[in-house]
Amino acid sequence: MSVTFCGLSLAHRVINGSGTFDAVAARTVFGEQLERSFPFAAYVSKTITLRARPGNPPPRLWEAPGGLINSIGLPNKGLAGYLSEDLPRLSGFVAAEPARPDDPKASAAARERALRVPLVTNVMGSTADEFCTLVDACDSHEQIDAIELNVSCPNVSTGLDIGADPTALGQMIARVRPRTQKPLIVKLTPNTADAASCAAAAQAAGADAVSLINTLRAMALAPARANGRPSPWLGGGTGGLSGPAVRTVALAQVCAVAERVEVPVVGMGGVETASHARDMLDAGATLVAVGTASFRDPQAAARIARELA
Amino acid sequence: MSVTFCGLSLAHRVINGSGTFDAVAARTVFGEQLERSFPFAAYVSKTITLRARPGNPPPRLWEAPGGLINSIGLPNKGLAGYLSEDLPRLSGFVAAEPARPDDPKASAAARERALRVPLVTNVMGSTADEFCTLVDACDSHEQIDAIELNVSCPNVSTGLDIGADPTALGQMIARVRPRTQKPLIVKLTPNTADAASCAAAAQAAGADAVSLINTLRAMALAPARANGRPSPWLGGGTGGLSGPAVRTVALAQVCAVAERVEVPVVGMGGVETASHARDMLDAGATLVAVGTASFRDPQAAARIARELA
Amino acid sequence: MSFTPFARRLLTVAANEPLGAYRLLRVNDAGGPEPQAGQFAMLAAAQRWGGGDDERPYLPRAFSIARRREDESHFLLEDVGPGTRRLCELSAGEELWSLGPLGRGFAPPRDGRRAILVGGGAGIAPLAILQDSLSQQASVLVGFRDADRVPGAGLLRDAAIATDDGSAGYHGRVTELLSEELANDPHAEVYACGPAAMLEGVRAMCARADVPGQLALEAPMACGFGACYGCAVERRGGGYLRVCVDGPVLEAGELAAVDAYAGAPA
Amino acid sequence: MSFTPFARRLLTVAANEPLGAYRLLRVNDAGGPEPQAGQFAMLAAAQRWGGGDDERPYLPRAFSIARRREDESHFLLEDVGPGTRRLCELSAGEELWSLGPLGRGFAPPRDGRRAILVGGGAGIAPLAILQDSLSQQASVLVGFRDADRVPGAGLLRDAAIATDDGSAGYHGRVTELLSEELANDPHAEVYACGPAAMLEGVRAMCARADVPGQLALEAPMACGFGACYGCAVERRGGGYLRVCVDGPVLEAGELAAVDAYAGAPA
Ligand SMILES: Cc1cc2nc3c(=O)[nH]c(=O)nc-3n(C[C@H](O)[C@H](O)[C@H](O)COP(=O)(O)OP(=O)(O)OC[C@H]3O[C@@H](n4cnc5c(N)ncnc54)[C@H](O)[C@@H]3O)c2cc1C
Ligand SMILES: Cc1cc2nc3c(=O)[nH]c(=O)nc-3n(C[C@H](O)[C@H](O)[C@H](O)COP(=O)(O)OP(=O)(O)OC[C@H]3O[C@@H](n4cnc5c(N)ncnc54)[C@H](O)[C@@H]3O)c2cc1C
Ligand SMILES: Cc1cc2nc3c(=O)[nH]c(=O)nc-3n(C[C@H](O)[C@H](O)[C@H](O)COP(=O)(O)O)c2cc1C
Ligand SMILES: Cc1cc2nc3c(=O)[nH]c(=O)nc-3n(C[C@H](O)[C@H](O)[C@H](O)COP(=O)(O)O)c2cc1C
Ligand code: FES
Ligand code: FES
Repeated sequence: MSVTFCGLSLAHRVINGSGTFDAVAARTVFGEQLERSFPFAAYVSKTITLRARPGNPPPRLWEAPGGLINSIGLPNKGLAGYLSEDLPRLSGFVAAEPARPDDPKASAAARERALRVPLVTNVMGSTADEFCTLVDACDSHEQIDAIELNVSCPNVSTGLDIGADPTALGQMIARVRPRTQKPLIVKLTPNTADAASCAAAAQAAGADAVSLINTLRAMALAPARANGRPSPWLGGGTGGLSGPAVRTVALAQVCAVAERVEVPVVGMGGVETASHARDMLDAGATLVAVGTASFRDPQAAARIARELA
Repeated sequence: MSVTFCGLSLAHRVINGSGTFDAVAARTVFGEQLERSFPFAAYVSKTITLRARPGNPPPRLWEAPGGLINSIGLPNKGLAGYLSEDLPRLSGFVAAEPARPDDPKASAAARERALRVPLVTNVMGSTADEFCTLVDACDSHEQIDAIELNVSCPNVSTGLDIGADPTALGQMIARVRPRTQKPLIVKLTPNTADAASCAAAAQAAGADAVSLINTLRAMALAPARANGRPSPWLGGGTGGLSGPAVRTVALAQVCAVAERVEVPVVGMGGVETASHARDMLDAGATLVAVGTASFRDPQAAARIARELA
Repeated sequence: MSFTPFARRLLTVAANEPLGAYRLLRVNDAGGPEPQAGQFAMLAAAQRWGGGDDERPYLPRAFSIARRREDESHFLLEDVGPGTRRLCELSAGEELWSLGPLGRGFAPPRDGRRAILVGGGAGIAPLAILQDSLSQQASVLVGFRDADRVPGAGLLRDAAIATDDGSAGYHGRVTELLSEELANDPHAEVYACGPAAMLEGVRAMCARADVPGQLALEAPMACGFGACYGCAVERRGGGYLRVCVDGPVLEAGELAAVDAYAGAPA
Repeated sequence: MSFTPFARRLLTVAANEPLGAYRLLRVNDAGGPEPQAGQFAMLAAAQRWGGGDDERPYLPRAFSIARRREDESHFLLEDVGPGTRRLCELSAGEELWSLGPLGRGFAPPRDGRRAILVGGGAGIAPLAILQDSLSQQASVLVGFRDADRVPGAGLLRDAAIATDDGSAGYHGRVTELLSEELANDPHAEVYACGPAAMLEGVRAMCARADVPGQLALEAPMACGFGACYGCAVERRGGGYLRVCVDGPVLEAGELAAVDAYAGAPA
């Protein structure tokens, strides 16, 4: 029951959301267990930018009803650091095809075939040129199987996210598309009037898949007002909401997008159980990504994959 | 500590969200208690349309983590029915100015001054002409103190909400503005890339205030799949998410809008406690509206007003 | 008609007892308002309402007032999801919020008709208080899925019992018992509460036999007092009724058909 | 170094005892992994995690492992919000999820230095298991807000006590006791855990006295295993460290200053 996604062979339908699982750190914490039974069928890196970023000042987290606001600020080692330090440590992971207990014909071996975990590198540029440089680098590194474009980056002229405007989005993707044969996944922003039009623009410009939702723009004020003046809790001012609180919003957007485009859709947002994942698949997604739920339970994705089988 | 909002005198800063409290039904259920101590400082009617609407087929509700999706479908008697049947039953409500227990100088009488509850009529048209007709009728009924424009209505040419597009929104409001001197409140949609630009367009076209957030577009699939086929749970297909789940999204939008416009802002979305209300006020709102929280506790707004005092 | 107190009241659980597969939740309610038979209350645990499956419940839940004793109100609960589960686990001394009594209850039988009470599953709850309030002897017909649920009938006197699986009483549907009763003597008025399919059966039967029927409906509710318009059921001739303020007890003749969502847990 | 089990474990509460204003949560953990002193676990009640104030908690919460006994792991809890409240109310037999042990713990003293353990409030927890694990006799200095919290010191042997309000022990800050200790004999290594202001005092004092310090930090955490990047504290010289994987025990010299969010509840 392995799955094909953009020409890649996956052990099952559950992958991680970018920025919600650091396989390098997890390898240090959990050791070889992680390599032998990687919970995700593909591994999506956190967002890599051209230059290194320290991330936002703390606090970076706020717990919301049924969810989490984060204002992490895309800390990363920059493209060069990622390629030289992280990439070599991101191979050798295998994901077990989940056993289907009710299928007596499948031998245990066949049911538990271990599959290499493809690597998706998520990148964000602040200009189309930066996106090109990032994609070129990913293209030339064999170990990278697919590229996810994080388009929740402000458009310098309008201040809005590039991904929120179908025209700007299409133009950017059209610039990048000719530079690689590798699958291009466009990670849409949900902070838009019309995710389906953005997805259609991405598809028209050559995207091989779209993924959604990214986090909803959100904010919290500090509970104790320093000097009596209200101030944002998060070091970054505003942040992004994820987790169960956004699940029904995500499902609506995934459904609208899947109805509009032909390319495969990676559905995410608040998925915590197999039943939530099944909703995403029923709404038209090909793969499901798990983000915030992994924080509560690092085996959440593996559990979901098993229950979906 | 009564409050002035668009020239109206309010007993406190807490009003209801349109469509979340039916004063006519509540009068029947709760009797005179409701008239004597109306929980809201102003009463906002549910959305009135030109022609009567039955509303959406059931089911109309889905409980989400920390919230609720509704797909009510704006049932209402239509303008004529509203004016003839409901309007006469919407007067006589008084709201007590909440006592401020720590102010020894204020006499009990002064602290508990009862104020008439101004009536805000919320209207939605499917065209600018319809909006004009609705506003004209409200203008000519003395009992209506202010008009709220629900602009979460699809634009016939783009299919998107009029309220999601600053240009379309500004044009519609500019048509309506000259027809009344009464305060015009524009109820913004949160399903947009940029609520602040929509608010700015509303202000530029002459709005006296803006209110937000309306519900976030959301969806649920039926848990038991009829004939194995996935189908939406809600009779209306998709619905709108409200309640605590949206609170941090609402706060971010209220803050962004209040920073951009001069006109007063009515902040709402998931407000359940005085601390949530204070966050809205600190983010720049002049009034706070309570919606879903009234379903859990019909005295939620009164409690919040008391604790804010 | 008396009005509903315009505030939730914080009540204390007196006892929470198993009644077969159901729980009988007894709540201290001395001095509380007197319900009409067929009215309901919106209940929510005061602590930890939430944090169950799918991070629910959030909204309060509607329950028929099953019995009113001098000091107590009683509710019959069936655990079907996170809200009922939380209420089912409350123990004596714990608190819950109650808004009510709400809605329009049952009216007395018309034209000297005899009352036939027809209940299915947890839908027997409002029939108990109805039986207490009727001045006449009524026929009581109740149906359950299986014998595990039959102890629920203990809330009623002299009830004829049917089970879907034949594990107790008559093997079949309670509507079959009703059909016999009506055949024997059609000068009756039917009072029914139960799963949607049962209510729809009763409605159709009343229509055919030209017998008045009062159906206590259920619907997904957010507020219980007419605020949300969420509890709509289709009205015969078009448009919708709000179960919480127009019902929960509705004339069978007012309804087009009983929608699949408008009944008690089967 | 041994790895953390790659799965939450469902453990049963053995006891939950008051320790002054704190609770000592004892969890059955026979056969569980052996923590290093200073490591922590991410805990969440198995039932009703959620439904508290503001519909929280949602994420698990980090707690220092305070003691490891053959059959049990012990945690010291202070009720400061919805997550700690839920854990504080668990009773024997109830279950909780535990992921851990996580993070980098304390290292033994360098160059034959004597150990000084400095704790503030609930921050004394990791010092208890540290004292158990040290081969040498250590000086133990603990500060509390008031006498209600002093029973927490029962986790430690021979502790000198300070309270902010003078209601027990030395009237003043525990850092004043540390300052005396260091003045008497600076050939020491300081191990500290407590509120941010205390940690910052200790950090600055270590820097001035040129004494090595190991600070056990706290930070808002979502995951505890390096996944979310939420637990950042500023590193001396720029950039950030993740408290959960680079710490929670960090060299005093690695830090620019201890951020206001990076300490234990005061
Ligand atoms: C007037 C009235 C009187 C009632 N009297 C009684 C009574 O006396 N005794 C009794 O046991 N019950 C009674 N009920 C029914 C009771 O209110 C429901 O069983 C209860 O609300 C279910 O809540 P839950 O959280 O346990 O289950 P839910 O999970 O809410 O499940 C109940 C049903 O709702 C649907 N559902 C599932 N998930 C969701 C979701 N996320 N949002 C919305 N719907 C969902 C499904 O169809 C499911 O079967 C009454 C209802 C009404 C309206
Ligand atoms: C490594 C480590 C070890 C620890 N060891 C212990 C220990 O042994 N014993 C112990 O008692 N505690 C310990 N803590 C602290 C403990 O994890 C916190 O007290 C706990 O997470 C608080 O959760 P809460 O829900 O009870 O309180 P919260 O409501 O989360 O409040 C805690 C603080 O967070 C802030 N806050 C308020 N609301 C929010 C919100 N919505 N989102 C985010 N932040 C908010 C406020 O500043 C508040 O004071 C440790 C923490 C770490 C990181
Ligand atoms: C802490 C955190 C960090 C994230 N970092 C990134 C990121 O670097 N790049 C990205 O495209 N999305 C990022 N996301 C968004 C997630 O990939 C995902 O789209 C979103 O969280 C919704 O899924 P969830 O509800 O399952 O978490 C991040 C989310 C969280 C919670
Ligand atoms: C059941 C329901 C019905 C609503 N009906 C309307 C409506 O008729 N017109 C309108 O402008 N907003 C309507 N709203 C939106 C609310 O006024 C409010 O903007 C939104 O619910 C967010 O606030 P809350 O989280 O406090 O509920 C409705 C919301 C709910 C939950
Ligand atoms: S339950 Fe809200 S209107 Fe009936
Ligand atoms: S708590 Fe998630 S990275 Fe440290």
